[in-house]
Formats: sequence, structure tokens, C-alpha cells
Amino acid sequence: MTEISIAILSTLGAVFIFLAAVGVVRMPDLYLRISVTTKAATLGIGLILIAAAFYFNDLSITSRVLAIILFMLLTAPVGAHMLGRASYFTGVKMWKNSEYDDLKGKYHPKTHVLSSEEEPDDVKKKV
Amino acid sequence: MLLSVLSGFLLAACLPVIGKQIKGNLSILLSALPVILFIYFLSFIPGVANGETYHFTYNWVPQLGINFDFHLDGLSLLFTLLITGIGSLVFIYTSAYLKGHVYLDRFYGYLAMFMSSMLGLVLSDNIITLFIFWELTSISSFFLIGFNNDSEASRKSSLLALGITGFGGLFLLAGMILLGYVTGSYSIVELMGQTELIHNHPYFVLILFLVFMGAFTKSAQFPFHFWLPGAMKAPTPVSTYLHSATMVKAGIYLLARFTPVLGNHEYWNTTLIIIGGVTMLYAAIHAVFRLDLKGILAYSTISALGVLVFLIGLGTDDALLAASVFILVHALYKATLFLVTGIIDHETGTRDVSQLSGLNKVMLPVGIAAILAAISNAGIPPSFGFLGKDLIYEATLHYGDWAIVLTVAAVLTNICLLFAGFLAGIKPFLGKLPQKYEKLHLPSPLMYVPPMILAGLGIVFGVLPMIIDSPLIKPVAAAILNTSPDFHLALWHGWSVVLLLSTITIGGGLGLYFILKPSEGLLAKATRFEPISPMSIILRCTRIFESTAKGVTNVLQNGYLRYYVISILTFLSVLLAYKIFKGIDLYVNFGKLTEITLYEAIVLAIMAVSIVFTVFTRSRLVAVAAMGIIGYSICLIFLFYSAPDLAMTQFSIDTLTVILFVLVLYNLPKYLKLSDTGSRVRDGMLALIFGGLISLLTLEVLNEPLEREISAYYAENAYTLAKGKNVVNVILVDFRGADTMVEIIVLSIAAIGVFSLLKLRLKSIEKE
Amino acid sequence: MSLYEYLYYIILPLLAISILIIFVRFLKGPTLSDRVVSLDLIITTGIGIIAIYSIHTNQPTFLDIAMILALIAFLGTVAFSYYLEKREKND
Amino acid sequence: MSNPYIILPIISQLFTAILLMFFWTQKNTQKAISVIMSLVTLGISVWLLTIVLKNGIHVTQAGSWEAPFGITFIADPLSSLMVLLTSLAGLAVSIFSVGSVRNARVRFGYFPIFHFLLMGLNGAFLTGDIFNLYVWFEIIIISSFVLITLGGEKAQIEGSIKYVTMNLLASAIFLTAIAILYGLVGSLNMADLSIKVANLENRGLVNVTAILFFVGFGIKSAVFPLHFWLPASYHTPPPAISAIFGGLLTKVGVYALLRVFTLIFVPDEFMINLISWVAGLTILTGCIGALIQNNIRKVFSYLIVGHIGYMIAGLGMFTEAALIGTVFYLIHDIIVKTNLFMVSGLIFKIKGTFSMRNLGGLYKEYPKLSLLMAIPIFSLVGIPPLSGFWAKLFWVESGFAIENFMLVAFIIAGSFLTLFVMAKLWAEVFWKDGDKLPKKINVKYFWELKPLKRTAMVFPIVFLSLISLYIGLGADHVIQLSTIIGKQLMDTTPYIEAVLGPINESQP
Amino acid sequence: MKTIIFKTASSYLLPLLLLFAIFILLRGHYLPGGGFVGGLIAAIAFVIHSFANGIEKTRGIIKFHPGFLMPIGLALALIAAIAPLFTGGALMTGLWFENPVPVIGMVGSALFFDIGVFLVVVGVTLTIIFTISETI
Amino acid sequence: MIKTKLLSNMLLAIIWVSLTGNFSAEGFVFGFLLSYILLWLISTSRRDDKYFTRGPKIIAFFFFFIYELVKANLQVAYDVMTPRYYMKPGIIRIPLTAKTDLEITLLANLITLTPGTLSLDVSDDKKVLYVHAMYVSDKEAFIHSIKNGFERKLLEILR
Amino acid sequence: MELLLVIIIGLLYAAGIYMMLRRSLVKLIIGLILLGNGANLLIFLLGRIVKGKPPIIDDASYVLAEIYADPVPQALILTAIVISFGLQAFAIILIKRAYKVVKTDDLDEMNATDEDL
Ligand code: NA
Ligand code: NA
Repeated sequence: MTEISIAILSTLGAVFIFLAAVGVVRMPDLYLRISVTTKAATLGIGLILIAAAFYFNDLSITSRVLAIILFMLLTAPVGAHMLGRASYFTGVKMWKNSEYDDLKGKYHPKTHVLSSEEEPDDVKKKV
Repeated sequence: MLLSVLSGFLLAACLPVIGKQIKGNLSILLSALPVILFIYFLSFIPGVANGETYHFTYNWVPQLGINFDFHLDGLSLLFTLLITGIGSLVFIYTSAYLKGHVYLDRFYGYLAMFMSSMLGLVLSDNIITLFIFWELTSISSFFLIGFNNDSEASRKSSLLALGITGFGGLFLLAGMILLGYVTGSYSIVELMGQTELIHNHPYFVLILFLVFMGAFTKSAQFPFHFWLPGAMKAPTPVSTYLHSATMVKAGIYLLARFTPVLGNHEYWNTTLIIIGGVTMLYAAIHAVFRLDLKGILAYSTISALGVLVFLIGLGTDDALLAASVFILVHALYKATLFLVTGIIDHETGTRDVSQLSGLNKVMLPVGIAAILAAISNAGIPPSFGFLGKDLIYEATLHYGDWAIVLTVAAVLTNICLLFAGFLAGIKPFLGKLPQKYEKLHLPSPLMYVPPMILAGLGIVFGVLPMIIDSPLIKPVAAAILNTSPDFHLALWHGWSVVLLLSTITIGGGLGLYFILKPSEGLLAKATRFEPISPMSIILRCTRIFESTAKGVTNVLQNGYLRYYVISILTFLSVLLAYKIFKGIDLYVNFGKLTEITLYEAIVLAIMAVSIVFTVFTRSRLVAVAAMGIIGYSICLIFLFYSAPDLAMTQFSIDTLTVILFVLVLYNLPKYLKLSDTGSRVRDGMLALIFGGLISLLTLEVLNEPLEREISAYYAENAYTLAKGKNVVNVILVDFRGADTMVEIIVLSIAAIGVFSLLKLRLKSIEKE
Repeated sequence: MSLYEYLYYIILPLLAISILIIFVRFLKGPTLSDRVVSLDLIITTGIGIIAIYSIHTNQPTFLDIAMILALIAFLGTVAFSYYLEKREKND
Repeated sequence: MSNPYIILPIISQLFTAILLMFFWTQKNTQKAISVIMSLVTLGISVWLLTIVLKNGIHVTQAGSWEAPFGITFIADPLSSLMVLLTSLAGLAVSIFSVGSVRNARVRFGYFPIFHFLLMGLNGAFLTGDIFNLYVWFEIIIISSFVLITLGGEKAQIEGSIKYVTMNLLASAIFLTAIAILYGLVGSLNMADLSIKVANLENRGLVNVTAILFFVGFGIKSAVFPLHFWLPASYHTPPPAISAIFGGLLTKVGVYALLRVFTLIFVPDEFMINLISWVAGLTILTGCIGALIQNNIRKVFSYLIVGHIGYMIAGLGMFTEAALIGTVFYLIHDIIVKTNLFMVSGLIFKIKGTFSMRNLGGLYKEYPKLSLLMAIPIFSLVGIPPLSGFWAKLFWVESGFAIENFMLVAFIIAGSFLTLFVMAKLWAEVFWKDGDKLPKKINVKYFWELKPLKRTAMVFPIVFLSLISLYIGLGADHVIQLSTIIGKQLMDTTPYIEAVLGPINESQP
Repeated sequence: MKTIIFKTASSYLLPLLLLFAIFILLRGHYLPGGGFVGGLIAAIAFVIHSFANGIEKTRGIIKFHPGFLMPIGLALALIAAIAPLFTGGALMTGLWFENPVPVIGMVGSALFFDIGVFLVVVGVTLTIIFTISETI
Repeated sequence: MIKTKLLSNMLLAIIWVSLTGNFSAEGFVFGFLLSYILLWLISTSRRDDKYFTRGPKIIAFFFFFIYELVKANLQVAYDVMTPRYYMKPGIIRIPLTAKTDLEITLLANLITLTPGTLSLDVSDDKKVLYVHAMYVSDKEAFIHSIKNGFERKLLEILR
Repeated sequence: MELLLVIIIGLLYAAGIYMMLRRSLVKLIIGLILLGNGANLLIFLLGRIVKGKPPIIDDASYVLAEIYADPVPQALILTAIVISFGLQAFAIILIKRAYKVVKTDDLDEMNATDEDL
């Protein structure tokens, strides 16, 4: 029983990670890559770690595994946000088929202040 | 005895302290030292005359058998008397000559130091101690020649003199050590007993060469003679004392001293005869063309030194006796002439012999001294010089097949020397006194009495040779010959070939004196040959050497770091390759290797690609990031192969390194200058060769069995004794805790370094 | 096929291949951000490898390395982002 | 003989450094602590050498783990001597620093790092473990990096880059050598290695490892052709730092070479030839380089290289006498080179430049100081009977004994070049008329300093000059000491037995 | 960096990571970890905090210059190392309390030594990173 | 204030206990003391944390979230593995109801972890969240789904 | 596996050397780091590698019984890594300082100290 759940969990985890890997290669722009990898990898690692927790079947190890997962859940999106934001600053382009860019022109180039103003409709346009 | 030798050093050491007090008229008091020493050494005459020798031993470095072993026999006694006697006169003379000079105290210091060194040199039985004093005379001479150190010419001459004599000195050192090695003793007395051993030793020629180099440079033999005329830049007392009477004779002393040890051998005799002969002729001819009084005297001194070497080279009893006498003869008249020159220079302000005449009218006592010295120099009876010259001809005439050639050479030399002596000693004083010198007057007696004493002795010894015959000269010859010779000095030997030769010499010299008038034109004719003189050749060689040195150093030390790295790695690679392919049996024991698994292979492949990527990417940041991947791959390898602690540490450190790089790189400019293909290929080859050698070496080491005594001990005791279960950590904090202690100190220092490197800004006053 | 063999011969290589694929993105770039993303993902995948390896070798201590990896991967991302913003500011 | 207190020279320097870090901003307190603790360390070092000479080799096993399992610290005559020399030079430079190091540098950790460096040196001398030696080397390297760059001036940075690179390269090679050595015999204790390496059958691998060690230490001791970093960097930091570098740092490399190539790898014929040639060429390049320099500190730097060649030559001859010579020269060289760099600092303070072209007139203006400075200058030349002379006796004689005329010739040539270089330096710096030379603005000249600072600059020069006079004139004592050490370098049994206990008969 | 998200996250990460760091430090003698890695994690915690909130704020939390941790840590390690000398033992000889302390296990000089390492590593890392961030 | 601290302290102690795996009384006391010291060390007077009072709720939300995460991944997986791209990405401006830093942060993180969305940044006046999304067929519907889905649920838990 | 590792080690050494021979100071430092990595791996490999048996005594026992990885090289590498980190950190900052005072990253322009000053 344990063995099967370990096998399933680890397989799922590995597959998610594999997907993330393929995603990071296949996705057409940086933001999509970040988007894909953050979750796929977090989920995949979570599953594999849980598999390990099952395997060792020890309270201290389980709690440690949970701590790692918690930590990843906390940091992965923050990291993604930081990298995405910094990339946008440095002018990393979005995919050509992207529909909207509400962020355009909202950053003050020198102070890095991000405004919340909604722009008039005529300015808002497709990328 | 030790005190008497070292007293000069003591005096020299005291002078910087008490110097201020004695600068005035008290300076003459310093002459007490050489006078006392002179008297002290005089007291040995009776004993030495009776064939006794004195030995004094003071321990210094008994470990090496290097001690103050002073040996006083005839030869050393003659020299000590010359040193202290002429020294006394020079000290006295100086007190007037340099009266009121700012640095008079220094001058006396150097003189005293020199005197002591010279005494040590001639008294040492220990050849190493002898060498030590030998070098000290060179150094004192360096300071004395450079005494007028504001003048560039002085500095150059002193460097040249030190260069040549120091150069020879080192050969002498090697020779002395070699003698000690061959015989097992540093004592000259003991060496005399081992003549046979030395003569038959394979190193004999080498020893001869080394000793000769020392003697020839010091005694200004051709082709090393040229430092001596330059040394005349020194104040006249120095020229008198060092460069005519004593120091330059150190080489002669050495040869005489070693005659019983090394002499009486074909190589010894031939070399000395040739070198001495060439020197005496070459320098004598040179002396003829000089205008500068000191120049004339310098060249005639060189020539005289040549004569001495020549005589020692002849090596017969006659010749050595002649040498013994001539040492004294020359010292007396040459010192006189120098002192006189000093007075002339001091009073008239010139040393140009063509400008000087008739000085007798204003300074008669000086003139008398000079003329007496010139007579002795010329070998005109009844001077002591006549006696000396006779003995020389006696020696050459009896030298077998070569007698005629040698005699002719000696006669020619003597003719020139006579001329030179007249030029220096008679020309300035006779004839018409130029108007500008009419107001001159006699200098202080302190200056003219010393030359008069010396010149007087030159005549007294000639008239009454018995005064010095058996008390002094005989023991000298005895020491050189290492036997007890039987002879008597006498002025008159009856009608003989020798007398004829003397007459020819005097006649020739006088003839020359009346024909040749010293002038610029004559000098110019002589200096035409300057470019091929040994001095020019050697100086040219020095310059070539120096520019080569510059070239080599600039090529080696070119400022390009990568060439430094290349040279190191090439050196290492060549050695490694040689040792690996020559000394190691290359094979791979596949049985010992572990299996290759897919995931590890992938990790390693990624690592390999990252390495290549790091190397070839154009962006520094990408290189840094790729370096991160290399680090992570290593981390995985550590993990797979049972090193969790390592994996953790590697990973954290690697990330930190990358972060540091990132923080530093953000404001660096784009790197554009790429090296050319050629150098890249060259560097690539070198890198691959080196990497390949390391790989090969690693493979070979892997074949060897590894002893696990130490890790087995750790495995056994980590928990039981050190109370830890993570053996690696136990090693870090306990078994090898000292390493870790040092490691955290390294980190702290690095942090301080980073802090100061980034924060410390020197104010402009603090920049250096 | 035992669980060990399954993990060792299927899952571990699968994860390794994932890393290889991600590495392709690292090499391709094109921007530094892309490389940072792939670096981060490589580390994350590394955590997976460590977890599987700890099962395979029955060494739970390896899981602690996973924790440190996660922590430091985050630091790396943060630092790069910091750098990207700073650099932009200075242009 | 076991004695846990032999590590006190290390501990006292470490303690000093830590204490100084607590007084980070108080410059005067730092100066006082540095000088006082240097004196204390000197006392400890004297005690150490005394007991070692009296009772034989002393050993302590860190952590009380018997050798070869823990880290051994061992005070044999050579290491105790090196510690003493370090303490002497350390005290001198510490005092000199009080007078010459700028307050800005003091406020940024000059003194702590200085004492860390001394600690590193003492550690390197006292350790009996090859990896621990590596670690001490790293302390030396990092602290010298910090010192050489302290102030961050352009020349300092440019010089330090070469210095840093070469030292890191040397470390990498050293580490590689240790890796291979461990891979071959599985031990790190030097005494243990001595036995185990001797028993190894694959001599080829042993020889290759020896090459790696030779090159690694060779870079550190700056032998040809591995020396280029030294003339590029030693003249760049402030004089006090140059002094400690010039006096001690390269000698650690020499020490390591002496240690490793007598204890672990007894040189075979190839190695002897290699070392001899390297030594000869080192003498030549160093002295030739010195001949053409105009910056006095560069002259001294090149002479360091040349004279390292002498010491290596002693190793290359590999006779007891030659090693005695090397040890003697080591003693002389540490004292004199330290002193010379301080002298250069003093000259700089007086004249505001290091360039011989712009120097002059020192003898006229400061006759007594000039005579003082003449002592180290002519000691370096080896004007007999000053300290540089004696070692040459041993080498020349050994050279003749083993018929290595090449080395004798190189040593003689080196001596001559040194003589000439220093005489030229004397003529230029001290004799030449200095009145017309340019004066710098923005430099605080010697006569403007407070008397205390002036004393602090002159006193250490007097101190070291007296020592070198003693080495030269009282050569007998120093030779006795060198002889003891030279004997022990050739016969390592006492060393090994002190660490591992009596060797039983079955082992060769 | 002015991001609310990061700032908020970092203030929760700090205590968590510090806790984790001490955990790693204390168990080093038994399992992978120890003073070095523990110290690194602690330092990283502060570094992350400083990235988010600025160095001044982080300084405010530490309350003194992080470089000061270096002499403290060194002194602690030194004392642990030379304590045996006072009883005539060799340098770094392990001194142990008789009984194990709850949670930590056996307490001896090695632990104090490791704590010294920990402090030094924190001090070093923070000094380096803070200095360089300040001078950017 | 004191209560908040106490709770944070307890929570940290619990985390300590689970980290060490030592669920004994001593372990807890030690963890408590340790975290007490830590909190004291890192405390600044300005701080006003409510995080720890919400501890249990957060753990509950955690499991809800796992579900969302899995769902999100399956959707993306499909797009990744199939040759054609079905996505219509863009950056959308979402006005925020959430007020505190903690609320905004959690919301942003959750959005990042859900299907095809990535929180890029929050405006400096904390009024607007900019989200990069993979599938924006209808912008208004998208904004609505976020506001009604995650934000509402989250605020329910937090407030 | 050793064969592959041997190749990687050689590659690391080669790459390190090659980078040291470039003109960029940054590359020089990277080269030194690569060299250090190579040396560390070399120690690791020459201590002989063992898979999956970390030298940690498990809960129940008092000694390391079965075949375990040699802990000594690991401890050495740990020390070496940390020390090199200190040196590298300093060297990296040196780049920054060098750029500030010499205004370039180009090593060929940093050779004034070899000229006669
Ligand atoms: Na550890
Ligand atoms: Na360590």
C-alpha cells in the first residue's frame, strides 16, 4: 500500500516537473515561462516530498517535509513576482500574441514607483 | 695583538660620536694610534731577525675553524711596518691637508678602518680571516675614493674600484674555500706542509685561477688595472696610502704569501711572468704620456706592481729577494711622490705637469723630498732604488732561456719608470717658476716633513743597506721562500752586466726626459688607442651586460599577468609530462571502477557543457550563472557519493559566490576586447595539456590501493570518544578542529578585507 | 520491479532528463531572466532528485539538503532580481 | 617530548588580533596593544627556542588525538627558530607601523590583520600536518591580500592582482598535490607521510607529486620561472607592509620546501638537478633584475628573488653543510630584508620618493641615520664579516665537494651583482648631491613628524641592525644553531620519533 | 526594492529561517549541518530581509554592526579551543559535561566551538554583503 | 500586543518541535525559549503583526489551496504538451479590496500559484494588483473571477 | 564513473587555466574558482568514492560498521571550500575596486607596477 502510494506520488511529481521543464523550453515568452514553472515545479516537488514522507513514515521527517513544502509555497510565488517585475522593468518583451498590457507606462522609470491610475480607454490598447 | 689589529675599527666606530670634538686642531692626535702601532711592531724586529715567528690565536668562529690566527713573520712584519709607518705619516699629513674639512672625522674613520683591515690582512694565518680583511680593505677604499661624493666622477670611480676588486675578491673567496676543502685546513702555515697534495690535486688549476683573479684585481694587473687611475679621484693621502703603498700591494702580499703553497709550479710561474710582464710594460708606457701628476704616478704604480708580480713569477731566490726589496723601495719613493703631488695640488691648484716648473724656489724642502724620491725611483746610486733595480736585473739575467727577453722587458720598463719619476718628482721643481706661482709659500711642516722622512729613508737604506738587510729583508725573503736564504744587500757589486744595464736604464730614461716634453698633443696621441684598452672593452661588456639585463628583465617581467601564468604552467606541465611519461607505468584498472549510471552521466554532461559555456560565452553574467550550474552539478555529485555536508556547503557557497559576482558585475563595462585566434589556440592547447595531465595522473593514482587507517580510526571513535555521529562534523570540530579554527579566521580576514577595500578612502595627504 | 528499482531506473532518470531539458533553456537564454528562471527550476528539480535519492539510499538526512536548496534558490532569485533592477536604474 | 604550550606563539598572536578587533576604532589603543603583545610573543618565542634546544623536539597533539589521527603541532629547532625570527621581525615592524602607518589604515584593520598574518606564519612553522600547513598558508595569503590592498591605491591594486592570482594558483597546485598525496597514502601527518611515502612502491607517482609540491611552494617562494608576481607587487603597499612581506613571506615558501623535501620527498638525482638549475637561474634573474631598477623597493624586491635562489641552491646541493648554510642565510635574510624595507620606508619619509633618480644627499643631511642604514645595506651584500657572508662559505664548499661548479658560479655571480647593486644604491641615494631634487607637496616629511613617531621609525631599524651585526660578528652562536638544524634536516628520525613514538625495527 | 509582497514575506521568513539556522547548528554533531551551514542560513535570513527592507532596517534589528560578531565568535571559538590548556591538556581537547542536555544532546567544548563558527560565519557573510550593497 | 507575541512564540515553538521531531516537554520548552529569544532579538517597536493569530486558519486554507494548485497544473500541462498554443496572455490590472500588506501578499501569492496567472506587482498605493494571465478571453470576466474567487475566500479567512 | 569524473576534473582544470589566460579580470577570477572546484573534486575522487553511504553513524549504533565513504576528504574539502569562499569573496570585491581605480577590467592595462617607477 505504502509502496504504491509512494510510486504514484513520485511519478506524479516527476511528471509535473517534467512538464515544467518542457514548459520552460516551449513557452514563447519569459512571463509565461515563469508562470508555468512556478506552479508545476512547486506541485511536483511537493508530491515527491510527500512520497518521501510516506516512505520514511517518521513524524520528525514528515514535519520537516511539511516545513519544506510550506517554505516553497511561501517563496516560489514571491520569487516569481520579483523576477517578473524586474524583467518587466528591464524591458523583457511579451509574446507577440499577448492581448493586454495594463502595466505599460505605469512604472516611473527613475523612481520605480508603480501607479494605480486607470488610464483612459483610448490609451488602453492591445499590445 | 688582536687589540692592535682591531684598534682601528674601534677608533672608526668611536668617531661618529666623538668626531665633532676632534675636527679642529686636535685631529692630529689621532695619529697617535698608527705611531703607537708602528712602535709596537718595531719591537718585533729583533725576534723576527733571529728567525722567530709569532703566533697569536683568538677564537671567533671555532665551529668553522675561522679564528683570528695572527702569524707574524718577516713578510708580515715588513707589511705591518709599511702600514703603520706610512700610515703614521699619512695621518699626520692629512691633519694639515684636510684641515677644517667638514668631514675630516669621517675621513679619519675610514683611514683607521682601512689601516686595521690591512693589518688584519697581512697578519692573518687563517685564509678565511685573511679574505675577510681583504674585502674590508676594498670597502674602505670604496668609501675613501668616494669621499668627495658630490662629484659624479668620484662616485663612478669608487664604484668601478669596488666593482673590480669586489669581483676579484669573490674569486679569492672561492679559492680560499677550495683550498680549505682540498687540504682540510684554513691555516697558511699548515697549507705549506701540504704543497704536494695541492699541486697534484685535480682542483689545482682552479685554485690557481681563483687566487690569481683575487691578486690581479687587487694589485691592478693587466687587464684589471684600469680602476687604479680612476681611484686617484680620492684625496691624495688616500692615493698615497692605499693606492700606492699598501692596499694595492695586498695582491703582491697574497702572491708572496702563497709562493710556498702554490708556487714553484710551471703554471704559477708562467702566468705570473706573463701577466706581470705585460702589466709592467703596458703601464710604464702609459705613464709616459700622462699629464696629470696623479695619472703619471698611478700608471707607474701599476707598472711597479707588474714588476713585483713578474718577480714573484720568476720565483728564483734572486727574484724573490728582489721583490722583497722592491716592495720597500717602491713604497718609500712612491709614497713620497704622492705626498708631494698632494702638496703641489694643494698649493697651486693644478696637477698638470706641463704647467708646473721651478717650484723649488718657493717650496724647497718639498722639492728636496721629491727629487730624492725621483732619484730612488730612477735607481741612481746611492739610492735604495739602485739597489732594488740591480737585484731585478740579477734575477732576470739568470732566468735560463728567456733571460734576454725578460731583461729587455725589465730595462724598457725601468726606462719609462725613470722618466715618469722625473716627470713627477723633478720637472715641477726645476726650471723657471711661472709668475702665477710666485706668491706661493711653504705649507705646514705637517705636510712636508712626512715626504722628507720617506725620501730620506730611501737614501739612507741605499747607503746603509745593513740597517735593514738582516733585520727586515732577510726574514721577508725567508718567509717567501720558506727557507733561510743566505745573502747580503750591498750597494756595490763590482763591474758586471747588471751595472751596464743600470747605466743603460739611467741613460735611456734621462734621454727620454730631455726629448719628450709632456703636452696635450702627446696625450691625445696616446688616447687614440683608448677604444681598444681593457677598460673600454670591459666597460663595453658591462654596458652590453646591463642592456641585456634590461632586455631580459623587461621580457620576463613584461607586466602581462597571463604570460606569468603561462610561464608557470608551461614549467609545471613540462615537468609533469616528463615525469608521468617517463616514470609511470600507464594503465587503467577497469575492475576497480564503479558503474556509470544515466542520471549521473546526465549531471556530468550538463556540467561539461556548462564548463564549455562558461569559457566561451560572451557575457560575463552568463558565465557567472553557468558557473552556478557547475557548482550545483558538483553538489549533486557530492550528494550521490555520500557527502551530504559537502553538498550543503558547496551549494550555499556557490550561490553566495554567484550573488557576490552579480552585485559586483552590475556596473562593469561591456568586455569587448577579445584576444586573437592565435593566442586563444595557444592558451587552449596549454590548458588542455595541463588538464589532460591532471586527468592522467588522477587515473594512475586511482589504481593504487589506499590505506584507510585514519578514517577507520575516526569511524571507530567518532561517537565513543568524540560523542558525535556525523563523522565529518566530528572531524571538523574535534579531530581536525584546528583546521576549522583557521578557516573561520580566514573568513574573518576576508570580511575585514572586503570592508576596507570598499570603504577605505585615503585622503590625499595619506596617499603615498 | 521493486520500488527501489522503479525510483532508481525510471524516476531518477526522468528528473535528470528534466534538468537536461531545462538546461537547454539556460543555454538558449535569451535574456538573463530566462537563465535565472531555468537556474531556479534546475535547483527545484534538484530538490526532487534529492528526495528520490534519499528514498533510494534510505538516508532521510538528505532531505535537509533539500531544505537548504529551497532556501538558497530563493535567495538566488531575489539577488538576481535585485541586480536586474539596480542595473536598469543605472543605465 | 609532549608540551601543550608550544602553540602559545600562535595563540598569543590570535589573541592579540581578536583583542584588536574589539578596539576597532581606537587607533592609539591598537598601537599600544600591538607593540606590547609583540613583545610578549617575542618572549614566548625565546622561551620556545630555549626549551627546544635544551630538551629536544616538543610536540603537542591537538585534541589529544594521538598522531597521525589528529593534527600535530611540533616545535623542532627549525620551526622554533622560524617562530623566533617571525617574532623579532614582527616586533620591529609593529613598532615601525606605529610611526609609519597612516591612521586611515589603522582604522580599517591594519593591526588585527598584521597579527593574523604573524599568527599564520607561526602556525605554518609549527604545524606537523600537511593539510594544516595548507590552511595556515591560506591565512597568510588572505591576510597578505588584505594588507597589500589596504588603502586601495592604483598601484596597490595592480600589484595585488598579480600577487593574488599567483598565490591562488599556488594554492590550487598545493591543494592538488595534497589530494594526490592523500590518494596515495591516506595520511596527512607529515611524520607519518615520511614513513609511508618512503614505503610506496610506485616511485613514479611519488616523483610527480613531488613536482607538484615543488612548483606550489616554488611560486610562493618566488623561484625562477615562478617569481614574476613578486617584483610586480612587493613595492606597492606601505613600507611597513612591504617589510613584513619582504622579510617573511617568501621565506615561508623556503621553509616549506626545506621541510617537505627533507622529510617527505628526499630528492632524487632529477630533483637535485632541477632544484639546482632553478636556484641558479633564480639567483641570476633576481640579481640582474635588481641591477637595472631605479625604485629602491624594486631593487630590494628583485634581490629577494635572487637571494631566495641562494637558499634553494643550498637545498639543491642537499648536503648537510649546504643546508646549514641555507638555515644561516634564512636567519640573516629575514632580519636584513625586513630591515631594508623599513629603511626604504624611512628614506621615503625623509625624501618623499622611492626613485633613485630623485634621491640623494642623505649622507650629508642625516649622517648618523645613513651609517645606521649602511648596516643592513652592507649586511645584505655579505661584506665580511657581516651577516650575509657566512652562509656562502658553506655553499661554496659544498658546491666544490659535490662538484656542482654551476651553483658555485651562480652564487659568486649573485654575490658580485648584489655588491654592485648595493654600492650603486649607496652612491645614488646617500652620496649623490640631493639639493637640487624636487620636493613633493602633500607629503608629511620625516622632520615634521612628532618625536614619538620618529623614534618609532628609527628604533626598529636600530634593533634589527644590532641583530644582524650580532649574526655577523657573533657568527659562532648562529652557526651552532644552524648546524643543529642542518643536521636534523638531513636526519629526520628524531622528528619522526617525536611525533609517532619510537619507530620499530621492521620499518625501513 | 519596493515591493510589498516581498517585504511582507521577508518579515515572516526572518524568524523562520533563524530558527532553522539554529536547528542546523545544534544538530550538526549528529547529522549534516553544523556551525558553518547554520551560520550561512542565519546570514541569508538577514540578507533576504535587507533586500526587501533596506539595510538600515535590518541593521536596526541586529542592533550593532554585524562585523562585531566576528571577534565575538572568534573569541568564543578560541576559548573553547584553549580551555584545555589551563588544565595542562592539549589544544582543542574535548571537554564534556557529564550528562546530556535535553534536546541538544551531549554538550562540550565542541559545541561552543561550533557556536563560535556560527557567529563568525554570520558576521562575515553579513559584513561582506552589507558592505557591498551599501557601496553599490 | 502581548497576546500576539505569545501566540507567535507558541507557533514557532511548535515548528521547532516538528523540525526536531522531539515532541517531548523539554523539546517544547526549549523551542519556546529559543523562539522567545529570537522574537525579542528581531522585534522592532513599530511592528504590528497579526500573522500568528491567524495560524490555524492559514493551515486550513493551505489544504484548499493544494486543490487549486493541482487543478491549475493540469490545465497548463495540457497546453504545454500539445503542439498548439491555446493561450491568450496579457497583463491585467485588478483593483484590490484587500487592504493590509499581509492580505495583499497572500492574495498575490495565491494568484501566482493558480492556473496560468502570475502576480507581477502591486501599485505603490496598494490599490491595484497587476496580474499576468495566460488565458484572458474576457478581461472583465477574468477580473471578476479573481475578485470573487480568491480574494473573497481569502478575506473571509483573514478577517 | 571514475572515468567520467576524471574527465570532468581535467576539464575543470583546463577551463580554469584557459580563463586565467584571458584579458578580463572577471574571467581570471572565474578561472581561479573553476580551478578550485577542480581541486576539490580531485580530493573527493582520490579519497575514493562510495555511493549512498554517508559517514554518519545511525541512531542505533556506536561505530560506522559497513563500508562507508571516507570522511577525511570530505572534511578537507569542506575546509577548502570555505576557505576558497573567503578568498573568492575578496577577489571578487577586488574586481570592483580595480574597476573603480583603474577604470577597466582589462588586465593588459594593469601593468604599471612592472614598469620602472
Ligand atoms: Na558541518
Ligand atoms: Na570546515
